[in-house]
Amino acid sequence: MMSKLRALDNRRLGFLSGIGDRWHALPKPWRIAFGLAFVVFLFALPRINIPFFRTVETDFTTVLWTVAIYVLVAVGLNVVIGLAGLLDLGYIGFFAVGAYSVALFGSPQSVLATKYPWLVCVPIAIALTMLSGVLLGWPTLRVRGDYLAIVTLGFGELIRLIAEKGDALTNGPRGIAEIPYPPGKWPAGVNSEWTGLDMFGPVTSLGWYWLTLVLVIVCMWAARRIEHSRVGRAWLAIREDEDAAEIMGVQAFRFKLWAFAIGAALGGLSGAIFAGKQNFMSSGSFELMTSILFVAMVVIGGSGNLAGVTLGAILVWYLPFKLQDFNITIDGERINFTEYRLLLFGLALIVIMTFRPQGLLPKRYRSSQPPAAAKEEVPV
Amino acid sequence: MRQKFVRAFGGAAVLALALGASAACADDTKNSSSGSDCKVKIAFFGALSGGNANLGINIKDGAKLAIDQYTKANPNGCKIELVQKDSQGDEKQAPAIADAIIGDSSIIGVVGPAFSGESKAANPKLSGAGVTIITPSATNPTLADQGWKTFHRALGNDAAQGPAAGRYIKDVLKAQKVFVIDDTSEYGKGLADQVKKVVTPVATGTTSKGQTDFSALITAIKAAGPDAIYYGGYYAEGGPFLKALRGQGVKATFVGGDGLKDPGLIEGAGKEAAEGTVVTCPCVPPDKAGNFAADYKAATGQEAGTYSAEAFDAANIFIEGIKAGNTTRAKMEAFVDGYNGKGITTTFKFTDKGEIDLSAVAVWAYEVKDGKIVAKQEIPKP
Amino acid sequence: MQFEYWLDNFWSLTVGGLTQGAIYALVALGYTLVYGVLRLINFAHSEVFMIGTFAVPIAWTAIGYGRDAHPSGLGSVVLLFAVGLIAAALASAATAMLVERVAYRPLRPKNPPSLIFLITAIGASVVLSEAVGLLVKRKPMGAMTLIQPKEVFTIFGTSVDNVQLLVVGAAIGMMLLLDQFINRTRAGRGVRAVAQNPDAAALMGVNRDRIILMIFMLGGIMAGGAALLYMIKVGSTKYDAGFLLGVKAFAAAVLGGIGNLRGALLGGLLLGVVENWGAGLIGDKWIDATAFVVLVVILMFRPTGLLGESLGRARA
Amino acid sequence: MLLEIENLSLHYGRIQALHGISIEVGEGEIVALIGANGAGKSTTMRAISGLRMPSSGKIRFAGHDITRERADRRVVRGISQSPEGRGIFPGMTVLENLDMGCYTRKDRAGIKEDLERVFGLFPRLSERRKQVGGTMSGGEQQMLAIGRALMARPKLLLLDEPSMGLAPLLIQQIFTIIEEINQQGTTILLVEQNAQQALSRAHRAYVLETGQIVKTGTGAELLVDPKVKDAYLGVA
Repeated sequence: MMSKLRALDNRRLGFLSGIGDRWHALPKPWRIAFGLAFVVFLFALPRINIPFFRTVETDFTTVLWTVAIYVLVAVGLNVVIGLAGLLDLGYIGFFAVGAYSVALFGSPQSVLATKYPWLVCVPIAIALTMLSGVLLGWPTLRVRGDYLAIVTLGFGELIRLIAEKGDALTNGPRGIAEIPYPPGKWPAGVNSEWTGLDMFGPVTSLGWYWLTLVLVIVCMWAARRIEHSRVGRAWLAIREDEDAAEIMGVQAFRFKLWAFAIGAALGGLSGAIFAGKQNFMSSGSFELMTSILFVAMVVIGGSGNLAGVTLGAILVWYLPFKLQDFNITIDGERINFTEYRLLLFGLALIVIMTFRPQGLLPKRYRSSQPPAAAKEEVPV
Repeated sequence: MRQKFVRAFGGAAVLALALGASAACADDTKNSSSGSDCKVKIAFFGALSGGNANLGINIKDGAKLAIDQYTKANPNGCKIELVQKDSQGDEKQAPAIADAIIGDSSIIGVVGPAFSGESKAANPKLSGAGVTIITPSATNPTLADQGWKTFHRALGNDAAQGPAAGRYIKDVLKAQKVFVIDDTSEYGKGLADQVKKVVTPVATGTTSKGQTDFSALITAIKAAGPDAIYYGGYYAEGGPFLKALRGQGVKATFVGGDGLKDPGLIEGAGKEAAEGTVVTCPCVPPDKAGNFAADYKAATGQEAGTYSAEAFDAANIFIEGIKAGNTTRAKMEAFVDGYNGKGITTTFKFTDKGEIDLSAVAVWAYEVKDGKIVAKQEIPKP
Repeated sequence: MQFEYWLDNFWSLTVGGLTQGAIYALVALGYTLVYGVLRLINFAHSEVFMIGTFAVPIAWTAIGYGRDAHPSGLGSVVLLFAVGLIAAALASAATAMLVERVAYRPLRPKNPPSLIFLITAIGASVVLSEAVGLLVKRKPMGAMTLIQPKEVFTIFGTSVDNVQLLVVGAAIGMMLLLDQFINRTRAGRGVRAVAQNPDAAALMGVNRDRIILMIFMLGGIMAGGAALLYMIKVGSTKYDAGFLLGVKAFAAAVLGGIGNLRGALLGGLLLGVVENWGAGLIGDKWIDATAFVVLVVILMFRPTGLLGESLGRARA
Repeated sequence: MLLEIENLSLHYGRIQALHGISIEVGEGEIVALIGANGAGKSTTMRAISGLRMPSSGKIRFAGHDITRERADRRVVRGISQSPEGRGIFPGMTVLENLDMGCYTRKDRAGIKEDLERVFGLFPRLSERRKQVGGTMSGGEQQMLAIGRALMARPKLLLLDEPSMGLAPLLIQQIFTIIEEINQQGTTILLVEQNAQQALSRAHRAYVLETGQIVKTGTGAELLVDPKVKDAYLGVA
């Protein structure tokens, strides 16, 4: 049974890598053309009615936006986990710092009362998260891998606790409303009901989806550039064998810190978008379980591989919305499938890590081997 | 090989375009819903699952009863469907649900959002899209001050309830030392702040969502030695908290707001620990609301719960509007703004901010007796 | 800062902290045992504890002592204590062994990096807490009050009650038993052997898989004891009550020196006292934040803890 | 034959460490396995004791196929190993370490007897029975490792580099004791880099190169073999 499943999964991977090979065999103009067509398709997705794919109970555009924002999170977390090999369980902390930066500097309800527009808040958010990434990374990146996971978890919880209990600043679980959003109004001709409404206002999600999609594409492109740069090679060396990398002159600590800072900045950017779109946020938005879902999407999808983490983000955030369409009521008790989401992802973590530790769409070329299997058996 | 791939890709693109075209058509037909057969939807927005689901289910059943009675009495009238949106009481999920309501233009009114926190997250969207909101339970006073054009509240707010609770502690219980605690939620903190306006607490404390171990807080309470404790929060944390208090030998009278007024409180605390607990509510005891209590029991098999009657009234306002032919969002909003009528709980005439006449709001004190929450008295107005 | 409040209540904060710390210490043992032998952080141990807390009221209710019951007389209290302990220990030990079977054993022959184990353990933790959450509809569950707190004596003007004494006493008693077991019995010798040199232990005829299973079981039994004491002290539990206590217990284990049994006791008591002092100084709502600060600071600056990291390098 | 290894191959990940080796050890023999660093000597030992599972081939012990058996079961069958790098338990005392050696045994009288025998062979251990293993010198640790392996009362004793890191005088001593153990009736398979000593004490020997057996013969034969001399004995 097990071996059959494994064989099936290997066939699936073979098929996928076959597609990949064919894709790479295509002439460049074709690839660009298809790429552009695909991007156009993504932009048009909210208006295309693909049967079954569209969500009924929840607004489809909002769902797409949600997926897009978490793809952005996955791209950022992938830099930390997938490229540099640092397990960060507290990534939500950076997300929160980004979101709170926008809320505190932008909202008229905040005690800071600076009321900066969203576009000014975003660079502040990115700068503050990068700073917090460095501040956290500086002392902690020297500790061992699994300890690092727990330190980051503690950091994430600490941020949440400060957000929840420090209500003089953050207003705690009561949250902050009237968070600013980018300017712009819907022109006539898009949707008759929208004309004149704020493009990024609370009523419509389409503008946000498009904006987030643009950022996802830009960040993915940037992440790929970094991955194939000198920094990316240093990360690869550190991930495979930190001691060997050090001997070869890679300053592991400095590059790890870079990974942390870049990852944090992307987390902060995602948080800033999240805050602007939601218009309202509170400490309840940054629970640890969300952080674990972040890790789940990277690890289940295939850490290190952008397509993999994107798949992970889609699985983790689209499926629960879709499942809501199948809500049923038994004996007057409503069964909400969203409630089973964490259970299912917990199971997926165990099963996928046991049978395919590299995730559903593993990274193909760069890592020569599942790194551990090649090592000699060390007394654990 | 390459050609095959190109063809496959091209095919997919054509297919996508075709689907897109058909989608546009589908959307058009959906949007023009005002046909000869009149059909509208009202949405319930609140927790149907999760830790505080009881409060949401009470509301949903109250609204459902109103619509069922209408359908029975008017078999040939406009068909009204109650759409149930389960938010789990979670303000994170609220915005997406609000978007879904906005996206379905046949939904012309919302009974809810049930809690104050999710109201803050969802109402800017609903209001911006012109969907009429009548909440039968979100009692935080500041909700009316946010400038939401379509917001209405079918009951008194905590600005009425809190001071009444304070007066009850001062005048009826005659407590000297009062320890005021809130759960830091929109609702709980707002309520506790109102109570503090009437009684000066010896000390204050907070709990947080999902907390089970209250040892540190109880140490502080014991150090203060109060003879009454006021708790602004929901029953999900209130029950275990009350149990831990009694377990640690704190005997002070426990007073709380409407968020505790649910059998879940007794379930969480145990019969014995809950005994004698006082909860206030700006809601009328169901047995004082005509046939409602009996009808509710017959329909659901349960006793009417907190806010079931208010939800019944809220739904009935919408029903009146639909009966009068207001089947679009704009018309419904105009109708509710100008509404003046008597429900089973009180008289409804909304102010500019969407509040009912606060001076007329009756706040009741209830007490836990033998494992049941029973009405004790209406708290006298100052 | 409420320096005066802290000073006025210094001893009551300390006693309360020791009581809480004793529970942390028992849970910390589970982390320490697994870490000592496998060098892995068993993230799912918090759920092992959580399931124990549910077993206590369920067992009591099953023998006719529901939430509002009043056990009368020393005999029935002792009996109920024993029933609660057995139920919690069984439930927790079974859960711990299940975690080992599902999340650890299948991976072990592949010898993956320890992060992979951490992720499967997180998966197991999520599955357990969600499964319980769905079963009880995410509602809290309360147990009867086994012992009404009654002052036994006062120390520096602070009363110490029987529940506090029982919690600290029982926790230390269980730890002594474990210490004896590890240091005096043949199976305990096997545990230390695997911890110190797993290959050599196999060459001595020690069945490593069995020892590892036993380690999880022992950790589970200790967590079960902690669960009973928690239910006596706190009275209610929830499906997610494990997480916070688990992280704190892990912090306690690291504070004392993870892998070190006596370190767990020291770390637990110390963390309990420190976080209670923190709560007294800056307000009780900051109690959890204090614990997390301790965790982060310890891991940053002295990851080997106060007594050093070992289940045998130095003697257990 | 007490131990028969047939066509044994073993992989570490993708790297093949053993390429189909065959070794036989008869009852009462001392058999030596010599070869350079990384030739696969210790890997062979690990395969015999069960710390590493081979990818193909067979291992038979006293007529039973033990190829896939767990390490601890092989101890019960009578295979005992003093591992490379000695592998003592650093946190346990000498006595506790020796106690670990008879972990699978229950006959108290026999254990007592064997303890006396080990103390007879290594008087130093007797003097230091309360000392913690980690604090002892290399030579003492080596004695402890061999003594501990003897406590299982093995039919086959596997000694992995017993002379590694020891002073020349101690090496002499250790090998004398090894012969003594053999004369008391224990079969010994010995892995050594010190080929001179090993070959002069062994009845038979195998030469291992990059995971393959390249030569076999009696100890005396190999000792005079020119190629062996060149490669391993360091005598011109």
